[in-house]
Amino acid sequence: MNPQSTIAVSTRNPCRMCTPLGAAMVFSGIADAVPFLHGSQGCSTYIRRYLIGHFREPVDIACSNFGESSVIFGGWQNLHTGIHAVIEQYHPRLIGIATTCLAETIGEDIPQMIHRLEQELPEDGPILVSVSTPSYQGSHSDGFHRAVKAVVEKLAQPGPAGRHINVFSGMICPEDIRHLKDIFAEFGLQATLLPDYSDALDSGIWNRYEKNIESGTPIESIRRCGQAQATIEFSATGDFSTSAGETLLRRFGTPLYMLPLPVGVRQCDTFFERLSVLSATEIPARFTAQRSRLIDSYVDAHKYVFGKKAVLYGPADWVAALAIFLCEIGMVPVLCAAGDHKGTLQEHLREHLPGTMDSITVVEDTDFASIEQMAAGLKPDILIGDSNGYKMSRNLNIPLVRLGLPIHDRIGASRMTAIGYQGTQQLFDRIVNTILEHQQDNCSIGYTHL
Amino acid sequence: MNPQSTIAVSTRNPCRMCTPLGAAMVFSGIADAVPFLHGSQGCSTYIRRYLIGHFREPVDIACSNFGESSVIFGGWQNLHTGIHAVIEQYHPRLIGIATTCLAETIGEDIPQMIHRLEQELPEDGPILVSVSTPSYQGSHSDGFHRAVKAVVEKLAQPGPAGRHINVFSGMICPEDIRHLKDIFAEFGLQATLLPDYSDALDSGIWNRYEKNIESGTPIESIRRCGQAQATIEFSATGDFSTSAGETLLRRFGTPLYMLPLPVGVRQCDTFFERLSVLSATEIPARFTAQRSRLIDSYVDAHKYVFGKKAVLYGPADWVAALAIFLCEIGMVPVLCAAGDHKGTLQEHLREHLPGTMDSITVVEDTDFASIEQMAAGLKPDILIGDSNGYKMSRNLNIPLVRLGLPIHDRIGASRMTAIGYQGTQQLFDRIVNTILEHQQDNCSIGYTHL
Amino acid sequence: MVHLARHMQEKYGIPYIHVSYFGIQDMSRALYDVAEFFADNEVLERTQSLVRQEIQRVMPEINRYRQDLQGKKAGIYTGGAFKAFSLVDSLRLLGIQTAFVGSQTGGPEDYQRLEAFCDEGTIIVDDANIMELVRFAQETRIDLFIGGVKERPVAYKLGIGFCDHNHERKISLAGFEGMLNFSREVHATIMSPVWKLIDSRNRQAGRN
Amino acid sequence: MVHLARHMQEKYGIPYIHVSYFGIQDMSRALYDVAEFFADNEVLERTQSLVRQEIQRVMPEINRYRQDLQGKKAGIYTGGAFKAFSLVDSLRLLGIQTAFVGSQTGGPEDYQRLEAFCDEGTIIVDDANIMELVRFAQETRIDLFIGGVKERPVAYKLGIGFCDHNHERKISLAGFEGMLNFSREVHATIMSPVWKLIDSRNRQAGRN
Repeated sequence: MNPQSTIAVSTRNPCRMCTPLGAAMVFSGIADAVPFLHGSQGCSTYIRRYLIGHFREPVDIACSNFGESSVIFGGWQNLHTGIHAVIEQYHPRLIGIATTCLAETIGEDIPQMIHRLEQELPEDGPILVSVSTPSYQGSHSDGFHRAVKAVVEKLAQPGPAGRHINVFSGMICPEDIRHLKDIFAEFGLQATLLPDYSDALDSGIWNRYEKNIESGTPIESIRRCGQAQATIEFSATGDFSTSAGETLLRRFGTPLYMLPLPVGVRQCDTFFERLSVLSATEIPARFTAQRSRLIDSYVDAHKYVFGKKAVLYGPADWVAALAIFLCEIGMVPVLCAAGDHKGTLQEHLREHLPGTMDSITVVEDTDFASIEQMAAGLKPDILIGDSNGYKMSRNLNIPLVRLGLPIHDRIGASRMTAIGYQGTQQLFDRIVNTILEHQQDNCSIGYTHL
Repeated sequence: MNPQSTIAVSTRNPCRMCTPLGAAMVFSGIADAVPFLHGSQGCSTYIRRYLIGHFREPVDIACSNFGESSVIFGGWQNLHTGIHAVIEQYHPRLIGIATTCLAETIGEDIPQMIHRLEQELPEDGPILVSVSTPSYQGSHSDGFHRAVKAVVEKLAQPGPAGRHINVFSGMICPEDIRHLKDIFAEFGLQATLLPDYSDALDSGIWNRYEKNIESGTPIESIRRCGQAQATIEFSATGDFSTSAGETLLRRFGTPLYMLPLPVGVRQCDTFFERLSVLSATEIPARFTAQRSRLIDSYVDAHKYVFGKKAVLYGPADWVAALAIFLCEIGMVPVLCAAGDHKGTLQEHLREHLPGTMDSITVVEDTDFASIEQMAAGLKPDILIGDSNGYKMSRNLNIPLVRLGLPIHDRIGASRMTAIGYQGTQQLFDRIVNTILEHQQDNCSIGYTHL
Repeated sequence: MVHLARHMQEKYGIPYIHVSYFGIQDMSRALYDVAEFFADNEVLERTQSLVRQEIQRVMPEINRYRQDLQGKKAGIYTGGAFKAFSLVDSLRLLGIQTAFVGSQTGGPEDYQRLEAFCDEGTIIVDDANIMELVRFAQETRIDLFIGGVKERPVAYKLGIGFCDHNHERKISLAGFEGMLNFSREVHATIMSPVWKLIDSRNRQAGRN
Repeated sequence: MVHLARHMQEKYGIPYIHVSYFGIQDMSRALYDVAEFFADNEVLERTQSLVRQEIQRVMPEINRYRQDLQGKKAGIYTGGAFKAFSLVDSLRLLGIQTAFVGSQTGGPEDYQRLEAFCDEGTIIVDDANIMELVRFAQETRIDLFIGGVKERPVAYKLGIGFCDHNHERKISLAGFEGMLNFSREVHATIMSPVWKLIDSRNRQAGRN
């Protein structure tokens, strides 16, 4: 018995962001909605600061600004005042209330408070949606999924069946959202993407100061989620507890397709073939051409990546999708490190990567101190994950391909795509060229032709 | 008087490729056409090898395979045999014959040989187009433009005026060609892009072995160039001697718009506004949104690039367009080095960059030995050009953003875009992130947030 | 910090003086104050010599920037009011006029002092929200906004240069070298040509 | 090269021997030939010891690759015929069968020797053009093509692994270390999973 195994080790440099951050992203991506944190002002400042650093866009997050007395007497008064202030300032149609550690720890009864608020608000007042997101329970990715589920639970209505498709993409970058919308349009499918922060968190230059809450998924579309032809939800880990698609399946019988994130040829094929079935049309030529060129580029570069070892870190859904993509191109994801905890990552990879699991270490609920320690022993050729891995990259002299959130030491986080054949192409090129650059720059003779 | 100024200095590491290479690219981008070099086999091997290294695609270039006797008695017999072999093997509709140094030096009378060949070929035999491309006269870029002009001179026919637009883009990457086609389609404009090697030099995986000559600009479309509404030709240096648009203007009165390469907001604006006028429609929302987000990203990154010094090298047209783009974002193109010789680069930049020429050195017809020597003194922050600058980049420890041809030490040369708001966005991100990466990696404390 | 110093004085008798290290004026004053505290001629002389050297070192570059920046306008919004004085002063050295200045936590006394310290016409702002700041910024047509990191994207969206002053900065603003850093950054953000691209099509008012 | 050596022998009486450094067999043979030339027992012993050490060093890794590669098929097309022998031999060491082999400049004698050297059923190709090579490659369903850099993209387009042998290589193929390099590269290109993506939709014949 290892005596150390019973000692609780504190988290050192967590490989995840706070849970309400994900919820705030979701509420930012709903039209006429305002994200609202129930807790102290530091939490909203921290989250705004990270979202601003990543997206480089104005981000508005309201807060109930807990003080000492709120902690003692409860936050009802602050919530009440805050909600009314938000209504006065923004005239929103929805307020998305995410709780913080503090609010959850003192045991705030949010459903009851929402009920009280709803009773006093006028008929045409904003919809109030709440989601429980203490950071000691889950990651920013969990907060994201839970917020989508909370919105759908509150809003989705029964009604006559339509042809539209619900798309719960999980946390992807704005350019990937735009690409998804293009894909559905090209298939002739009407899609409700929830959330859609492709404008709110990646807008162009403004003509005048805006409150920046108009863009995003329309509330009417969310109401009609229960009448959709089907739901597509990107999730590799099959976590029903945070699945909005599960809510719709259970309540309205809406068929649910839980697909892996469409990264890499095979995972994209699964997605595109599903769209082909749902739309009863062939896959449009534009995408088959992208697919063919993507495979052509795989072939062109296959010797540069074969057997190359990668360390992946981030949310489990992303780590799973990336690991399967890397194996498809001949790389070995020697360490698959999820910052969140699903408990299913190992099993999912074993199922999709039979026979290669011997060379793959899977960990969940880990931190950067552990990842770096393991990575040092595994001697990988590349790291793939968010900017928080830069310190490790520098310590180990292993190049880092930035993907995920936060990315605060490069520009264009909103455009670091991975979704679809097109996004995969960009990611693939970045991975291969990062490997080539490192080899070339560290080669004593300096290759000029490769 | 500097006595050295009278001493002829030999070229050391030329900053250009051979002239017929450009011509071969043009003929590769015409449907059912085969490029044919009149000269010795080494020339076609060299050019194939460079094009293969850059595009990572099969490249077929026929050759008249000069031997010792051809040099003494002339290459007629070889040309004759070669052309007939090409006809038998490929059944082409056009053969594009580019001369080499050797053929030109021994004074081959190509027009007369073409005439003889045409007389003996059957009615439905291939069209023969020839272009004079000795490498002691011009660069690959000149060879490219001259071949376009030669094709247009041979094929364009008078006829009833149409609404279509001729587009002579010069040497741009396949993805940029596809983007140009998308742009014209979105404006509802029918365009003849000459050449169009977006498939021939960037195809997907094949189902079966192909001769790979079917794709490209249709010969019928080239015939109708003289009946177009207008010609758009990308050229910053206004060189009429290699302008196919000039041929059409002179012969058929086709209005000619010689525009800079659409790189950067302003040069793109000029292009998009022209298309708006030609199509009598508003600029589509997709592009105004791209423009707005591009400017937004300029703003987000403006402090990272302000005053940063760049050394640019490559063909004059590209150097000109890039210099103007860099000034637009606040960088200083301290050295603008053209490998070819137009004689107009300095003047063009002076006209477009008034007041900043004091800090810009302009050279034409230069080589890498000279560029490196100058660059060492100028202490730039970044180099922009093809892979042949890697040695300089390594020697001077200045990062290189790869653009142009050849790019043989990275994958995806076909996708390194620069054209339109979309291509500019990709180029801009690459430039900024290369600067940030170099700063971060060379910073003793290692920035994590920027 | 002042609280801590006062406490140490009361409890242990350690004297303190109140200085600002931001801006050439304040930095020089701070050095002299320290030197004067010790009332030692040699220290004073060495301090004078140091200040002279440093000013000679940094002023040529600062003067070059001033040529570009003369007549530009700025808005300042800080956490505490104390920093605002140094910023107004440093901008003045660069030829930049402060169009409005305010803080989140300043008291009436601070604002009176600020009003006296600033040029005539400078608007003094007390605890404004972002929409009010935007209104001031647009009405006064400033070229530069100095605020916290979270105001940055709003300034950028509106086509206004920006410099942050808060604790997350990587490049120091303190001391003579800090003044150079500040000048470079202010110069870069105001003189960047990217704003022209916004003016040309998007900006409403006739600002150029 | 042989021309030069012969000339030097004729003119200066410098003897020469003809060796290949490519492949374990040839490399060992070359070392022994040199040792035997000097007819010195000590040299011979040291050579034997070196060859034994080197083979012990490289074979475990090569054996690992052979486990994956056993039964795969290759096509070879070289400039001169000489190199072809070494390649057939090296592939054999990796368990790979040569389905066809040819060269641009080989003579009748070379081809006779090649035929004898290769396994039964190996097609001997004389000066083929690319279309003929493609036909052979598809008919014999090879997993690997060994040719010059310019054949690479054609092999790739058809979904066939590739290894080049010409002068532009950056990674050496000569000697024992070169055999390791060769084995790694052949293993990488044949075992890469990317080919499966071509099979699944695009490849006509039932090759898997």
